[in-house]
Amino acid sequence: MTALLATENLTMRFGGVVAVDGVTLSIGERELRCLIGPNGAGKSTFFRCLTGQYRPTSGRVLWRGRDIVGLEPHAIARLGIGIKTQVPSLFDGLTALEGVALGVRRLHGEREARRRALAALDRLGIADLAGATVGLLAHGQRQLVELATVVAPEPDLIILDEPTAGMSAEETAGTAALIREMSRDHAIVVVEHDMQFIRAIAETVTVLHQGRVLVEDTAPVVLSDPRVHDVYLGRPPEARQAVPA
Amino acid sequence: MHRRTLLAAGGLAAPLVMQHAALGADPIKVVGIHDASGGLDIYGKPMIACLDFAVEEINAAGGLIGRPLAVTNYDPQSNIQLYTQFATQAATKDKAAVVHAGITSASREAIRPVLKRYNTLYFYNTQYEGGVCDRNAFCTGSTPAQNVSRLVPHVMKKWGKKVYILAADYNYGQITSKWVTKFTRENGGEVVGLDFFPLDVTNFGPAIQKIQAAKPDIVMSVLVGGAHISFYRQWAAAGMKSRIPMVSTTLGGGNESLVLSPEEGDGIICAFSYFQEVDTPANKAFLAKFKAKLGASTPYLGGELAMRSYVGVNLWAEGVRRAKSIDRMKVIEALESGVSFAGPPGLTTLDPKTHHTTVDVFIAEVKNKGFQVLETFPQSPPSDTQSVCDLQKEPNASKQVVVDIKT
Amino acid sequence: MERRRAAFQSGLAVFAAAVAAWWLPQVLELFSIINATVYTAMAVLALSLALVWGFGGILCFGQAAFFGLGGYAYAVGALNVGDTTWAIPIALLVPTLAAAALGYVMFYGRISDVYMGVITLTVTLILFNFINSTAGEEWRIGAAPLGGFNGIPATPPLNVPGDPGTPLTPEQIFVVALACLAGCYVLCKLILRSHFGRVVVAIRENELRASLLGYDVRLYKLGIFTIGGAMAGLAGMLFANCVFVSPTMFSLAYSGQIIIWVMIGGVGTLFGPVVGAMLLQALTAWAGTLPDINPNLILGLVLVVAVLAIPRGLQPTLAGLLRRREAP
Amino acid sequence: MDAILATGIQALTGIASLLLVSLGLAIVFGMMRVINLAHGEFLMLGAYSAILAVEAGVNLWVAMLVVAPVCVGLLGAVVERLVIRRLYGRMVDTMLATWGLSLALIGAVTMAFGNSVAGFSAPLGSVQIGAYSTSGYGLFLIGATVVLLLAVWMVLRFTPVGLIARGTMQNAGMAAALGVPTERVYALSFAAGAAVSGLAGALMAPFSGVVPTMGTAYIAKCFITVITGGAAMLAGTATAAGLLGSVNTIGTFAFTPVLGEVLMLGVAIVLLRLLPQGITGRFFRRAL
Repeated sequence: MTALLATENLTMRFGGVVAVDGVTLSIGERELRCLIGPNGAGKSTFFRCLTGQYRPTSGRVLWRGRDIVGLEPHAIARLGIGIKTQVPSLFDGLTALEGVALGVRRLHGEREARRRALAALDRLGIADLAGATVGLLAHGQRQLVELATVVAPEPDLIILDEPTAGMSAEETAGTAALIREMSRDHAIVVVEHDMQFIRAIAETVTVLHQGRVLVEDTAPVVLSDPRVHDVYLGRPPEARQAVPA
Repeated sequence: MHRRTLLAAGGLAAPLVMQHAALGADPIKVVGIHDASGGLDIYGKPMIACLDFAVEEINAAGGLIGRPLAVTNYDPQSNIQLYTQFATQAATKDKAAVVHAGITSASREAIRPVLKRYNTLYFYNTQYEGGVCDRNAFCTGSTPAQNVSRLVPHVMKKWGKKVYILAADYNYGQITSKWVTKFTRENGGEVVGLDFFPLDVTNFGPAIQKIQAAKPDIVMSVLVGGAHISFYRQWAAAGMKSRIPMVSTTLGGGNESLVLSPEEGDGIICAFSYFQEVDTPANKAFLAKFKAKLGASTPYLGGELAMRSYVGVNLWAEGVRRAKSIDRMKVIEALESGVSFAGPPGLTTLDPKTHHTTVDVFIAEVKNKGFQVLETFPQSPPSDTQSVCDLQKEPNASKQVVVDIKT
Repeated sequence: MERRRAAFQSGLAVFAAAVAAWWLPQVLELFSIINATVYTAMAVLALSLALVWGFGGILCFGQAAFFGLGGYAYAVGALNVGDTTWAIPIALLVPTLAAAALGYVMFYGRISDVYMGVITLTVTLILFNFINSTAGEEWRIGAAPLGGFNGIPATPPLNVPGDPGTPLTPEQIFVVALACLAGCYVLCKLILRSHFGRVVVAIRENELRASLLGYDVRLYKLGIFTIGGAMAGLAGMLFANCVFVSPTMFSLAYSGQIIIWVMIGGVGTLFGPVVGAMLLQALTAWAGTLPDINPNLILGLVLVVAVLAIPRGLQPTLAGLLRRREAP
Repeated sequence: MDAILATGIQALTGIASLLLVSLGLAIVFGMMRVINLAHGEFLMLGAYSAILAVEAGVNLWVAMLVVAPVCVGLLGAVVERLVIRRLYGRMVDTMLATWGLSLALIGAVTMAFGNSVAGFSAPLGSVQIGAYSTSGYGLFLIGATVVLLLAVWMVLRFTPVGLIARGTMQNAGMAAALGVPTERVYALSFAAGAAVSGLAGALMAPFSGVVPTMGTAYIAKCFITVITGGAAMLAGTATAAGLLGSVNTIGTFAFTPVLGEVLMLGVAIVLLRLLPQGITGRFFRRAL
């Protein structure tokens, strides 16, 4: 069964610095994958290689077996990938409903797009913000509107870059529940470094360290792996042996 | 140049000067359109002064057919598009009996069709490249057959056979350089270089370089406007003044001889149908009265541009007196019956067939900020236009015939 | 609610144009009619920038390039084709293709905004310098001499379609100009309510988010830029019928002027720039009549004060006031 | 041989004048990122202040090298205080405010001095190069430009004032945190840029006719030069002026002055298309 999305030793070099060093992973249909690692582990660079914002130095990115390296971001999005960037990226001058409907409008008529947009806002519990101008909303609300914008067109895969950044503990928990519920009908890749959030989602986790995959296993295993703790605390992981599961 | 066009989009600069004579009857409307600002103000200001002076003289002598003249001057600020708007205003709003307008040939060609469409009599009072054949228009300035035809042999006799031409890049410069080429060849000379410059060019370094490479005997300048004055300045600064002599069909038309220092200007030879230094009693008397009236602000009447405006108004006045009316067609027919005016530049006679003038032509040399007349050619006819235009045979002609020579 | 408000505004615009077209020719004499036609043509040009800059987010310093191309294409077409009605499509086609070509080079060349301003400025300057140097005999297209600095004064005006013999009178040309202005206004309203228009506005709001939703940002920018170019060409054609085409149409002054009008009229609106265009042209004309005050001084000071006082322009500030009163 | 030498000098003069007029903008736009559309009028005012000084009896060289930069520098400081200071960071508003300022300055000068072409003839007579004679002033202009470029470079590179100015422009917040009076630094930098423009205007006066609208001929060329130059303001502007200046001169010699201009602008567009960040976006990245 070909993976929905797979990378084959994906590498990204900026001058001398190797941000992503030969990462190979694959994500199935409707799989929920977390990608974690300390700051500077290459998570965001990897994310931008997937979305086409960066063109990788070498390696391949396969979407259902087809290599999509070099495609423009909008072409990659049209394949059915919803993308939420690290810095909230919204249409501040439009209302929430208009912004969300815009994504859907590419695939459906005017009326259908509005209906689906309202449904998406409702599912995220922010239907009341439909008429509000996005630019005036609070940070947490903006994150939810962006999630709605990404989900509304019902993409096959959703990639989220630090969705809980700047959220309160209670909002983070809420978002985790939402993502678990969304993963029923979308594949999701979440790039995060917030441990509580990962524990709440409890699916497969890939740990990146200095641009390479350090560990890839279920959440409980990864979270108890001392090398992961070392990496987060800044000690070199090689010092220890891999602790058997 | 560019910034002045800011007004073009709606520029409606009102008349600068509104003059009424004391006489009872309602005044005859005379409209003048000349650039009083921008790069062409060096020609416009003296022309406006002479036009007003002529009107005052006529009013002082009782006006025309018992009615005073009221002159309105518009300033198109060296912007061609304002010319058409003011010509339309003169014709449709002011209902002018006559319009004296235009300095560059570009402005003339812009308003000639407009004034014809609105049946308003048009006088173009300055030297130009010749060939205009239009029943509604009277061109009182000299044409190449009168000035260039005498200027080229004169300087070639003095300085040599090889001529390098620098010309302003619009219809006047293009066509006049053709005439210079024609007369140079006819006198056994050769044109060794020909460069055109847009009106706002001020850096002539490379051009001076090219001229030196071509090693001509004579440099002919057909440059126009304020910006081009820097050519004469850079030519002198490059020390070329003493090495290659210069002749010009346009220098002196404005106040160039005043603005340039003697080192930059002296020795340049020009030909016009009038110089302030022409010593005839009529000219002396005119200058005295002119200075008496304007005092300190009397402009220097270099070449013929300003004087032709004075003569143009008087020729038109003669037409009105003879026609005893200001109706356009009557005045045209009166003017076509052979009108002449003995003025400061000598006798000016209107040629019925081409609406051009037979005039005395003078060749003069710039001498410390003034001119010294060298040669005089009395009563030279506008033979170039006569050869291509006969308004008696084709009365509703309205075109400009360009001399064609194989360059 | 949105659809009703837009329909009302369009209806109002068409009604206003109809009244002006019927009433003004009877009241004003010929000279003012021609000036009013110039004002209207320049308003269409301002509208084209309002669309491209206000809604497309593309600050283009070169609308004058398409304005000039439209004028010259009309003049050359009219002189070569007997019936000037066929010169109209030519006058629209040339600037549209030029805008598409320039747009392609800029948007697909990843040029940043500041440089886009400079490139559009440079292209306009190139066209000005080039056209200014075509005075020679050899510069002619068919029967139409380009005329360089002289421009093409003998451009035949629009004639009654199908009947080359009878040119339109200045009053009729004024009505045509008003119809074009109203038509362009309604067209802009329709575009902005269409899906295409919404995406263009979304791109102005956030280019990255729009591309991550699958929209090819370059294509939409190219689209709105080309429509703006065509509209500027139309303004050029109207201008050729009330003044005449000359290199000054490509001058910096025109590009700069309309930016001032859209800025003072209100970036991000359509009605503001049109009103701004009319008001400021009247102000420039009035300033020209003052005996010893140079109009540039007044216009310059007005602009400096406006920028300092009204950051987002006249109309939104007024609209803002209105909305504040309406709000509960 | 001397033809080539003379043409070379002509090219150098062309490059020097382009660099001279763009230098002030390199400081104001290159370093401060302030889009000053009144830059052309600062040049014009430099020329006028020199002429007025000469007419008032001041020695020509003092007028050009001292009076002009001081006057325009002061004007720059006033303009910065009244207008520019409120608009830092707002690019479009700065553009429009300085455009308005440019119109106002042209209007004011036209009212004060009228439209006729003032100016004085170039000093230093002519110089003989083989069969060619060219104006000595052209050579002086080349020398003056090189000296001015070095002076600005040294001030920015080696003096504490220069360091503070560059630091403030790159990160005003941090500079303020370090106790730098950023308001005053901005004012001084803008005034310095204006002074350099004034000096350039005065030096160019003998070459080109001095009219109120002379600035419009330079404004586009200066912006294109500074932008084509790219990030490193002095090295970038210098290389761009060298490239564009020579293209213009070659074009003028090979064809006509107009085509020389069109060629230069065309090369600038191609450059911007290939190097969106300007020449120094790719080469000489470290240079100032």
